[in-house]
Amino acid sequence: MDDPLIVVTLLLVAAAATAAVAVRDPVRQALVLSVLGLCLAVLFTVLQAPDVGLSQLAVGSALTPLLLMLAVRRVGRRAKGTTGTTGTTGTGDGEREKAR
Amino acid sequence: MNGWTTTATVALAGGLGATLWGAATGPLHRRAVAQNLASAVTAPALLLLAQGYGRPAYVDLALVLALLGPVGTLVFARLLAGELADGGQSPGGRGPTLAVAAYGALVVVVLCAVTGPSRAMVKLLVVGVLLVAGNLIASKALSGGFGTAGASAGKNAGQERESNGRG
Amino acid sequence: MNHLLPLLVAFPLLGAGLLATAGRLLPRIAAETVGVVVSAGTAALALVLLLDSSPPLVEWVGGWSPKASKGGESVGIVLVGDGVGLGMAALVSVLTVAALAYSWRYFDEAPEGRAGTFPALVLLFQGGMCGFAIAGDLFNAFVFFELMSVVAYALTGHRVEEARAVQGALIFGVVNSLGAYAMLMGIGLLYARTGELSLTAIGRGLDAHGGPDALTLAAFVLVLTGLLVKAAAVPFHFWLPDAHAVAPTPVCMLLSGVMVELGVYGVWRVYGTVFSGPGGIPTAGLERALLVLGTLTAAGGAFLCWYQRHIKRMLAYSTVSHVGLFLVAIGTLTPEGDDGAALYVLGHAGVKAALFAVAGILLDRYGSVDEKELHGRARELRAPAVLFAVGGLALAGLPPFGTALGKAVSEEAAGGPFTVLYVLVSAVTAGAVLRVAARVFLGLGPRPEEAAQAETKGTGEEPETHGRLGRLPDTMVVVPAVLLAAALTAGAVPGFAGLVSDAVSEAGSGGAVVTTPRWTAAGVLLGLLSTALAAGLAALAVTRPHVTAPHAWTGPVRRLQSGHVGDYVAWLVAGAALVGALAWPAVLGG
Amino acid sequence: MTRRVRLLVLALGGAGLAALLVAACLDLPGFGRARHPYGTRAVHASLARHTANTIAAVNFDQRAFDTLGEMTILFASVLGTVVLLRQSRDEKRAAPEAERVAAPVRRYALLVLPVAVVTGLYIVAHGQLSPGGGFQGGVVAATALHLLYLGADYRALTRVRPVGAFEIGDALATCSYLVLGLACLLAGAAFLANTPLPYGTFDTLASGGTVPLLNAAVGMEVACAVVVLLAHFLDQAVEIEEEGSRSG
Amino acid sequence: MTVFPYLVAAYVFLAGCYGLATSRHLIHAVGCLSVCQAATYVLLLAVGYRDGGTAPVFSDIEPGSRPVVDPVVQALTLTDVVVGATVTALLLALVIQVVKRHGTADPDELRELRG
Repeated sequence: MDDPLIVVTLLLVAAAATAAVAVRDPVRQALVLSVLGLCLAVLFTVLQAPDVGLSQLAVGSALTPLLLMLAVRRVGRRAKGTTGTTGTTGTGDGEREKAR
Repeated sequence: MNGWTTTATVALAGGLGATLWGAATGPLHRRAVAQNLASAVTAPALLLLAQGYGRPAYVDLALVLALLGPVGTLVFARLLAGELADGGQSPGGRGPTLAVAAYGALVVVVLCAVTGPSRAMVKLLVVGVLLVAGNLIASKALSGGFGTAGASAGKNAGQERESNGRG
Repeated sequence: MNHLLPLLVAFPLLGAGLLATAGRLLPRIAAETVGVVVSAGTAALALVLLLDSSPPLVEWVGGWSPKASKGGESVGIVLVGDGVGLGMAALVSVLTVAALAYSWRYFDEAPEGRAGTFPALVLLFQGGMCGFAIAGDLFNAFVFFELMSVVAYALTGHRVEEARAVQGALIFGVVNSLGAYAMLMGIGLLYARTGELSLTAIGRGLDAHGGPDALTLAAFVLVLTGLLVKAAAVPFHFWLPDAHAVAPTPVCMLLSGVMVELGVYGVWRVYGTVFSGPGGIPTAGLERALLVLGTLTAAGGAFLCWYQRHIKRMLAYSTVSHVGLFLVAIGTLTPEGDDGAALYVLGHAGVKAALFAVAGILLDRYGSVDEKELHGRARELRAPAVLFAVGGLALAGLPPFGTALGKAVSEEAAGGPFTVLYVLVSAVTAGAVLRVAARVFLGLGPRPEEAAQAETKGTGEEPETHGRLGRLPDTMVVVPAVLLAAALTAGAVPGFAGLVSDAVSEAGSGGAVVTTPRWTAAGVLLGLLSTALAAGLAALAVTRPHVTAPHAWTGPVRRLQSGHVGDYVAWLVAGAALVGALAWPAVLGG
Repeated sequence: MTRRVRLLVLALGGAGLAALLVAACLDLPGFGRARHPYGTRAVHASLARHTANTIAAVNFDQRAFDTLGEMTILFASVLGTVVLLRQSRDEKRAAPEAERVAAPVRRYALLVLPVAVVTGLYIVAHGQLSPGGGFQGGVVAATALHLLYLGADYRALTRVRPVGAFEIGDALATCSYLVLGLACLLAGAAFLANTPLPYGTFDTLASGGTVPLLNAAVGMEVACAVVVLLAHFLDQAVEIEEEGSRSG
Repeated sequence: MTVFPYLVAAYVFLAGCYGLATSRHLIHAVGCLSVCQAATYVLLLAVGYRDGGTAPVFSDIEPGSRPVVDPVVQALTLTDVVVGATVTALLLALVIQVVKRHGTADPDELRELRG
């Protein structure tokens, strides 16, 4: 009876998942993932699973983005990090110094 | 389907679809604004769904979203303060934000009218206040930089690291 | 008695919780004592339950036993304590005790106020593995599967200052999590078909639905993918060398000795209870999938094992190739094959854990596990030298070690060309071990030259102890010696094989088929043959290094192991498709 | 492996797996029309024990052993994160500078903080009645605490958040779940059996036997665990620095 | 319509795998892993849905008055969400350490373990 609603939310989830994969920059991906979390929460509500929707909201809209953003802040957004070295050795710290 | 769920469907298809598009494309500032709008659009839709399904218990979802949605946006505003300020203040976010806030307020008022005075109505009002206030604050934090004019944000260590990497 | 089954999980978890609570107050020695006592207590419980496991213990957690008035179905979680499950739990617990005893006063000073953390994590690992071993419910198995995975990632990356350790742990984490999610998709499909979660109920549900179809096949493939990732079968194996080579030595003992084997056990258990009925996957499908993957795994693992200079990585590849042999043994789908695999897993656990323990001694004494760099440097270590060489011989299948008995029984069950595979694989992997023993401990042969190809070296490793060890702690030598002695006992004590076989047949066929594995003349001769081959290969490698050095044509194969997460994920997806393709014809025919 | 080869392997495997999954989906019972024997039994069992929220009954009563595993996973990952993100020898701590936060944001954060904590507790307490439970409420309460970082200051947060105490709370909550299970065993029932306590009146806070107790243990565990997790990530992002990285 | 939700789940899983295999940043890879996991939620809940059903939470409806959906899959999904969040946290901690030790978050440049 709720077919259109379910179809709409499923399409939103699929689109958000595609976007989350296609957006390569971790910060932007974190933004999309938080919207994906919202879409999932709505889908769960529509599928009559409010408990799961609630935990998805708690995790998806605040906790995971916060963890991701803190990790990005520590790591740096560009894949090469802050050093620009090729990173083939394990002595990252020394090389960081040299790169400066 | 009843009127409530139909309205929710339309709001979700239009609002969440548009904000998803906004969050997945374009400059960073617009993405952050879209993310904020996404939670502002979803919370009233959850209220509508609770009414449509005849399940007052589902209001808890909207309550949690109204609480945590702005918190999530503040996370981005805080940790991206420098970059958001770099992008300049885009005036585009204001209109949609106000529109969405008005839509949220309208939904809450209508639902309150339907519910009538009771504990459920108090809960609805709490959700409404949190929703509107949270999203306005969050959008302010996004557009105005996090601190006062974003000046302090440039001082933190993470920002220095970023700018070093660029140089 | 069956009420005590959940305690196999609850005890170690409670111990871990207490250690985490009081860990910052306790001195280190107390924390480690608590760890050993709790794990030993669990081991004792597992052994007691094991002695009482015929007929199998069945426990519905929370007292939700099925009532006849409600159609004989339950809403609870069932734990199954049959000989095999409890045997695995006992093996896990005994090996945990060994690993904790080995790491006694071993690690670097724990971070301040966190003396309890490492033993707590090991206890959690033990609890997760025991829970998986006795799970009779598919989702419950998934939960404990995830528990042991999560703890294993953290333990692998425990030495955060080591660049390779954290990278290996991350690869381990990503690949295994993806495998677990695939398994969960499979559980979802099975639930959609049957609406049940306990293994036997799912099996009944599939049978009630009729013959196998694409849904059954997909569920089978997805569940098997998760388990085979854990078991490190080719092409799901790439994470294993990267993780095992870098994990702390006591953790390696557990990872290689028993966690990987739990994946094989999971395949056996899930196929036997869920997919073996008329509504499941026909035997030909599983047989083809396991024999093909097992052969690839055994051969590929042995090939790469031979070319390693990083000793722990070499041992990790040896684990991969032995997993291939286990898969072939259970892939025969005969009671004899199951017996052989069980005996082989038992013997292998002792031997491989002992070999890792000795490699750990090298690491802590010399700050290196590189075969070429250590050439001749470990002459002073007499006892470890003997242990390493004996371990190599046991790995080759020298009677009367448990490995040899397991190998002989498996060979007989698999028969034909697989006999050649068994002999060659055990000879090559053991040959690599003996080669290392000859070069590192005896200093035989010319100093090896640097290879031209890119390869993982074992140099420049941080010792896991506080500075390099001057004098070896007794525990570090006694533990591998005891483990090897246990592996010897498993093969040499006459009645033991019969007990294992009875347990396997009771768990597998309900005791309908009774087999008696015993030493045969052919088995002993083949064991001696592979031992001789291993010794010959090692002698050849030591005296004529250029003959056995890596040739240029080995490059592409070795480069597949690229250390790149994306590659491994691509292989995982391809591997799942391969399992599907292998099992598909049988489903069509059935 | 080059990027091209990797994509080729992935495309081949992905095509095979996709075909298999699509074929499987076509064999699945139609959406919304599956039979759920287990689900139906679970609803009956839940009502028989006076638990209004069937999901809570499944989680904390019928399949409480799964929840034990789940919370142990959380516990293990907290222990693991604490170990992995410990301050290593080549790192030092630098107290972050105070940051000024716009006044409206600060006011909002300070006003919402108590509301969020109360909401979290409400969701935990009503776990066996309405949607929600220990996990959801715990996350809400723990995340709310970090409004202090967002709205006020990192130093304000560190003052009200003794990480060590939360770590002990996490471990104690895990232990208490186990001890509850063992107590059932000592009382002569099975491990984690929901039999020692009366089931109470349907749809009241004290209904459901041991369900509210286990629910509370999980709530405490999750709240502590999330606080500890976020604390260590914040530590990494804000406080711990590699030697010399501040010179630039 | 009768199989559309399942197809979405399968699509999301494969999309996550694609992102994981082609990722150029380790944090992005962890994000893709959580996309893969979202597929399991969708599949499980779609399996448990029942036409016209409502949540089996009887705080505001009378037991037996309306058909209800399957509570078991919801409990499973709840467990799964928790597991997902914790695995994400642990993997992010590992990513932080990898980048500290290797100075790069690009998997293409992390080629130390090979052969």
